[in-house]
Amino acid sequence: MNRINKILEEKNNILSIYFTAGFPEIEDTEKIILKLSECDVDMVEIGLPFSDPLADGPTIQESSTIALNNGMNTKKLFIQLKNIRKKTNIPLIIMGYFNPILQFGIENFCEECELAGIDGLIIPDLPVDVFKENYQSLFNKHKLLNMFLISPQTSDERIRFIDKVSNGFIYMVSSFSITGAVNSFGKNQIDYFKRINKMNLKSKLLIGFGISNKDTFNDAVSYSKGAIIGSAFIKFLKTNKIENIKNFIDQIRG
Amino acid sequence: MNRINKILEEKNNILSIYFTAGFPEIEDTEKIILKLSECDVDMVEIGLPFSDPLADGPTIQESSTIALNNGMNTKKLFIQLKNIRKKTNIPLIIMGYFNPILQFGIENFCEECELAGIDGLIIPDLPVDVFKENYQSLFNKHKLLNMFLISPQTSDERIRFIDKVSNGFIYMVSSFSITGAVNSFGKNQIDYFKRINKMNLKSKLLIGFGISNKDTFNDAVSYSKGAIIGSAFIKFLKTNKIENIKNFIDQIRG
Amino acid sequence: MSKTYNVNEKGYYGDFGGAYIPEMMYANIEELRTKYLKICSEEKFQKEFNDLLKQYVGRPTPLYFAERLSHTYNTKIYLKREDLCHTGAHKINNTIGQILLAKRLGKTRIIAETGAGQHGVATATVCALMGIKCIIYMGEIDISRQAPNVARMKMLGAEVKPAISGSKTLKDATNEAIRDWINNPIDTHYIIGSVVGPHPYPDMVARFQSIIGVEVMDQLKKTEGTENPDYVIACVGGGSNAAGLFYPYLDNENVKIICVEAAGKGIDTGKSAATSILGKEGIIHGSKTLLMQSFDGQITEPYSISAGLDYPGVGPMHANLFKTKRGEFISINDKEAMEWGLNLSRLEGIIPAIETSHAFAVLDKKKFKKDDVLVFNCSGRGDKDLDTYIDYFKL
Amino acid sequence: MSKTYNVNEKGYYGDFGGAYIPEMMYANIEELRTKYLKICSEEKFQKEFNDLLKQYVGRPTPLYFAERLSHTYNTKIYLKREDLCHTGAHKINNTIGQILLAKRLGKTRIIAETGAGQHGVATATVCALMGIKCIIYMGEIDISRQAPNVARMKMLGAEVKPAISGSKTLKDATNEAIRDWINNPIDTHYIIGSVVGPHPYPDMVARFQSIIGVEVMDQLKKTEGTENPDYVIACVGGGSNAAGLFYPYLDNENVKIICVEAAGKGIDTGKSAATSILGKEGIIHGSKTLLMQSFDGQITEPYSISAGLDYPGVGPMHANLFKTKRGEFISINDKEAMEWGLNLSRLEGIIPAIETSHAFAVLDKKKFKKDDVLVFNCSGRGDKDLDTYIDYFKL
Ligand SMILES: Cc1ncc(COP(=O)(O)O)c(C=O)c1O
Ligand SMILES: Cc1ncc(COP(=O)(O)O)c(C=O)c1O
Repeated sequence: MNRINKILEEKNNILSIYFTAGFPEIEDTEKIILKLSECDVDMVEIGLPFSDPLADGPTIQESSTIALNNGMNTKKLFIQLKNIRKKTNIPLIIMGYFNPILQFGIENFCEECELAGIDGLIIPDLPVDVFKENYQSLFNKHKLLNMFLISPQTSDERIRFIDKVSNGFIYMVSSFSITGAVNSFGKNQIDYFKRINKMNLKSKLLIGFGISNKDTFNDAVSYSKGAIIGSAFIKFLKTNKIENIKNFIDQIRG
Repeated sequence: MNRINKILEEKNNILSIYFTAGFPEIEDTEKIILKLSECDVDMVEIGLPFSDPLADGPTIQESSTIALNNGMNTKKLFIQLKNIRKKTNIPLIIMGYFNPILQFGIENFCEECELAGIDGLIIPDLPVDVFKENYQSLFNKHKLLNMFLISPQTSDERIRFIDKVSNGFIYMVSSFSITGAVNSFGKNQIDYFKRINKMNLKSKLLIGFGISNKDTFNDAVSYSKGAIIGSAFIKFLKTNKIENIKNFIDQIRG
Repeated sequence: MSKTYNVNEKGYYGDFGGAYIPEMMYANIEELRTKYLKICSEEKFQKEFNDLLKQYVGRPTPLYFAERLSHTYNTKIYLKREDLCHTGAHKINNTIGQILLAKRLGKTRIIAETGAGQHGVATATVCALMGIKCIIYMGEIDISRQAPNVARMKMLGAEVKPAISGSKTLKDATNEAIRDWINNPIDTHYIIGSVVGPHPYPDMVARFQSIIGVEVMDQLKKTEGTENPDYVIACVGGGSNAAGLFYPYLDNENVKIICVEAAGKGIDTGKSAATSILGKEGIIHGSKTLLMQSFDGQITEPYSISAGLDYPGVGPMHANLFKTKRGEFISINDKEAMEWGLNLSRLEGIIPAIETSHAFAVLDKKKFKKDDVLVFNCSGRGDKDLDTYIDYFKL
Repeated sequence: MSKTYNVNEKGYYGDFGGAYIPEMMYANIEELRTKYLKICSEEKFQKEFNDLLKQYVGRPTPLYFAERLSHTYNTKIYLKREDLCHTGAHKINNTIGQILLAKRLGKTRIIAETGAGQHGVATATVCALMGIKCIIYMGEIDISRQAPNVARMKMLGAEVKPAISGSKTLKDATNEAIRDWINNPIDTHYIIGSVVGPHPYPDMVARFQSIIGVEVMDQLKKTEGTENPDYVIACVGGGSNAAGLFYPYLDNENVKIICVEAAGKGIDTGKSAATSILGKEGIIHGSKTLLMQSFDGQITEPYSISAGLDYPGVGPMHANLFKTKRGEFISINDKEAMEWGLNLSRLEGIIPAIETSHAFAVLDKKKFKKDDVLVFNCSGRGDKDLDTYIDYFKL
C-alpha cells in the first residue's frame, strides 16, 4: 500500500509540511526532509520550484525564485530525492506546476518519481478532467497518487467527481486565499469544512492554505484528517536554522 | 503746406529716422528728436509702442517692450510731443498700431496730433480701404497725412488705388521682410524698385525696411525720394549715447 | 434677408471682424478672400475633404448620450465626441480643409501657431500626410506645459519654433507666425487654428468646423426625433470648436447657445482669460473683436491653466454673439475646470482636455430642466494634459 | 465539418488551448465557459455592445487607404484605424464586451493585468463608465516606461498595483491578477486583455475583437469590390488585435495571414519576445500554447522595447496558426520597429504605438506585388510611447 494511503488509514491529526526544494540553499532539501522525519511530521510536500507559481502567495514565490537562482531544477531534484529515499520512509509528495513536468516529459517524470520513491503528486494547474483523460493510467502504472484541490467555490457535483477520480487525499483549500498564513479561521471557513464533511466522501480530507499555528492546526484537524503547512514553514526557514525545525513542529503540535 | 509735403517737394535723398518713443528711457523722446533735428535728418517717425507689433521685427519689438515698461503711453507721448514741437520744425510722423489709437478714441487722437503739431501717421494695420471709408475726412480735418505701405506683393491696381487715396508719401517696403537691417539689396528688390518707378505715381516714394548703412541708403534713394531707417537706429541707441547720434547719421550720409 | 449671426459679405459679424492687416499680408489675404468660397465649393474639393474626414480623421464622430452624467444632473446630456478625431481634438477638421486649400493655391510651405499644441499637431499631421514642409510657432511657456504635443509635432517632422516675446503663449506665437508670413508671402500658407484673424479666416475656419454641428443635427434627429437641442455648449478659446457646433444653429434662436470662457484664477485676479467679461472692443491679429487690453490699448497677457484657452481675444463671431446676447457667456475658473476633468473621467470614462473640461463645469453653474437636451462639444481628449492633472490632484 | 482554424467545442485550436487552471479558479472559469456564448448572443447584449462600440468607442473605425505609403512600396496598403478607438487602441473592444458580461454575471469588482497600459486604460475606462470598482496589475518596469497610461488609469479612478516579482512586466502582472481572482472569486471578474489565458478567454476575446475584421470585409467590399484582401497583417503580443482582424478570414486560405512578433534586440541575443521562433509548447497562464522557456520549463523573461509585445507566450489560436503554417510569422527587432514609428508618422501623419510599428516593418522584409491588397491592423496610437520615441531619436 502506498505510504500516503497507509498514513491516511492509520493516523488522525496528520501534519503535512510543505517546503520548496533547494531553499534556502540548494543542498538543504535532504537536511530538511530528514529533520522533518525525525519530528512529529507525517508527510512532506516537496515544492518543485517554478518561475510563475500563480496559485501561491508571495512567500512561496520568493522561496521558488531563490531556489531557482540556487540552481534547482527537475533533474537535480530527482538526484537528491533518490538519496533521501534511502534514509527515510516518510511519505513524499512532489508539488509542482504542470509546465516543468511537461518539459521534463510526463512519462519520464513519473518514472523518475517511482525510482525516487515518490508517493504522490500535487499539480495545481492540472485539472482533474485532463488528468483523468490523459494521465491517470500513467500515474497508476508508476504507483503515484494524484491529489486534487477543492475550494469553497467547488460545487458538490464536482467534489463528487473529484472524489471518484481521487485515490489519495483531497486537498481542501481553506479559504479564498492563495497560500499564506492566517491566525484563525472565520465562520465561512468553518461552515465550508462542515459542509464538506457532511458529504461523506470516500477520500480523506487534508486542509491547507492559511495554517500557521496551533490554533489553526487544531481547528483544521477537527474537520479533517490533517492539515498542510507551507508559507508559515517557509517563513520559519528564512530566519531559523534547519536544526531547530523541531521548535516549529512542537509549537504546532504543542 | 504740411511739413511732410514741403520736404517731399523740396528735397531729394530724404533721410527719415524711426525710433520708439520712450526708449531707451522714458524721457529720451525729446532728446532724440532734437538731436536728430540738429543732424542731417529730414523727417522723424515716432513709434507709439505697442505690445504686439506684428509688422515689426525683434529689434523694434524689444524696444517697444522696454518703452512700455518705462511707462510710455499715448497720453504721455502727446504731452512730450507738445513740448518738442515748440523746439523744432522737423516733420513728425507717429507710427502706431491701430488698437491703441482706437482705445484713445480716434477723433481724440487726431485732435491731439494736431495740437502737438504732428504732420502725419503711419498705421500699418489700418488698411487703405477702411481708412478711406471711415477716417479720411477726419484726418483731413486735422491736417494729418496718412502714409500707406506697399510691398512687392502689392498689385499694380492696388498701388494705383493707394496712390489715389494717399496725400503724403508711399512707404515702399523694400522686401519680403519685416523690419530688420540687411546689408545690401538683391536683384528682386531692385527689379521691384524699378517696376514701381515706371508706374509714374503721383505720390512720392520712400523706401523702408532693411536699410542699415550708406550702401543700402544710396541704393534706396537712387530709386526713390528717400529712405527710412528704423531697426539699425534702434540698435545704435542700445549701445551708444544720444549725444553721439550724429555719428550714426554721418555714417549713413557719408 | 432677415437678421443673421453669420458673417456678412464684407467679412463682419455685426460690428466685429474685417481684416485689419499690414499691407504686406494683403495679397495673401486677398487671394484667400477671393478664392476660398469658390475652391471650397468645388465638387472635387468637397469630395477630397469629406473622404479625408471620413477615412483619415474618423468622422462622423459619435454623438454620445452620457447616461451617468445625465442621471447625476437630471437632464439629457449628449457629448459630441471630437476627442475621438485623429490627433485628439476638433482642430484637424480645419487643418484638413486648409491643407487642401493650400495645395490648390500652390503653396509648398505651411506655418501655424499653436497654444495647447493641438492645432500644431493637427497641422503637422496634415503636412506629413501631404508631404509638405511645416513650421509651428509655439510660446515658450506652452512648449513646456504641453510637452507631449511638442514631441508629437517633432515625430511628424515639423519644426517647432519657440515664441519668446510677450507672455510667451498663444498670442505671441500668433505674432511670430504672422511675421513669418510677411517674410514668406509667396510659397507659404498660414493655417490659423481658430476662428480668429483677418477675414476670411474666421468664416473659413468656421465652415471647416461646421461639420460638427451638421453631424449633430443628423445624429440628434435619430435619437431625439428633432435636429434641435435646447442648448449647445462649448468652451471658447479662439472659438473654433464652439463655432463648429453652433454653426447650423446660429440663426435658430430656439437653440440656446452657451460659450464657456476660462476665468483662470478668477475674473478679478488679473490672472484670467475671460475675454467677454474683461475685454473691450479693439483689434487683435487683424480682426476687430473683443480683447483683453489695458486702458491704452496694450494687449493684456491672459492666464488660464489650459493653454488652448489662454488667448486674450475671441473670434468676431463670438464677440457678436456676446454683444447681441444671442449667446450666454459663462466663465469657469481653473479649479472648477480641473475638477470637471476628474468628474468626466470618473463618471463617463472620458478624460477631457482641460479646455474641454471648462464646458462641462456649466452643469454646476446653471440649472437645466429634466427634459432639456444639452449638446456639449467634447472638443478634445486629455492625453496632452495628463501631467497637469496629475500634478494638480497629486494622483 | 471541414478543417477550421477556429476554436473547437473543447476550447482547443488544434493542439493548443484548454484550461490548465488551479481548482480555485474552476468555478469562475466554468461559469464563464457555460454562459459566455449564451449571454453574448442575447439580442439585448448585442444591442448594448454594438451601441457602445458605435456611440462610445467610435466604431466603425475607418479603413484608410494609405496613399503615400502605397506609392512608396508600390502595393495597395490599407490601415484599419484602431488607433482612433476611444482610449487609443483596439483593447477597448474587448473590455466593453467583458464589462457587459461581468454586469450580467453580477460582478461588482473588476481586475485586469496590463503591459503597455492600453488594456489597463481600456478596463479602467469601462469601469468608470459603469461605475464599477477597478484594480489594475502592472509590472513595475512597465509602470515606469508607460507613465502616461498609468496617469490615465488613475484619472479614471482605477487602483494601479505594481507587480514586483519576476521580470516585472506583463507576465508577472498576469500572475498577480490571477492570484487576486483566486482570493476574490465571488464578486470579481477578471478582464483578460488578450487572446490568452484559459478557455474560454481566447475565444471570448477573439469574438469581441472580431468586429475589426468584420468591418474590414464590409469596408473593403466598398473600395476594392471584394471582401478579401491578399494579406492581413498584425503585430502579435498576446494576439488580440491580430485575432480580431484575422477572425473572419481564418478559414479562407486565399487571404494570407502575417503575424509580426517582437525580436527585441535580436532573436539570438537572449533579449527577445519572438515566441513562435524561440518558444516551445507548454502551459502559460492556464493555456497550452507556445511559450519561451528554459530547458526545464521555467518561463523566460522576455524583452521588447514595446511593453505590449513583451510577453513570453502567445494565444493558442496563433500557436496553431504557426504550427499549421496557416500564418507566416515574421519577427522585427526594436530598431526596425522604432524606425517604422517614424516612417508612418512622416509618411502618413499617424504616430503608431510601438507595438503597431512592428507590423509595418514587414514592408521592408517581404516583397509584395503591385496589385496586392494589404490590410494592416493599425492597432494603437503612439501617444503612450512618445517618451520612448523622443529618447530613441533624440528629437
Ligand atoms: C481640445 C481643445 N478645445 C478647445 C480649444 C480652444 O480653441 P477653440 O476655441 O478655437 O476651439 C483648444 C485649443 O487648442 C483645444 O485643444
Ligand atoms: C497598440 C497595441 N497593439 C498591440 C498590442 C499587443 O496586444 P495584442 O497582441 O493582444 O493585440 C498592444 C498591447 O498592449 C497594444 O497596446
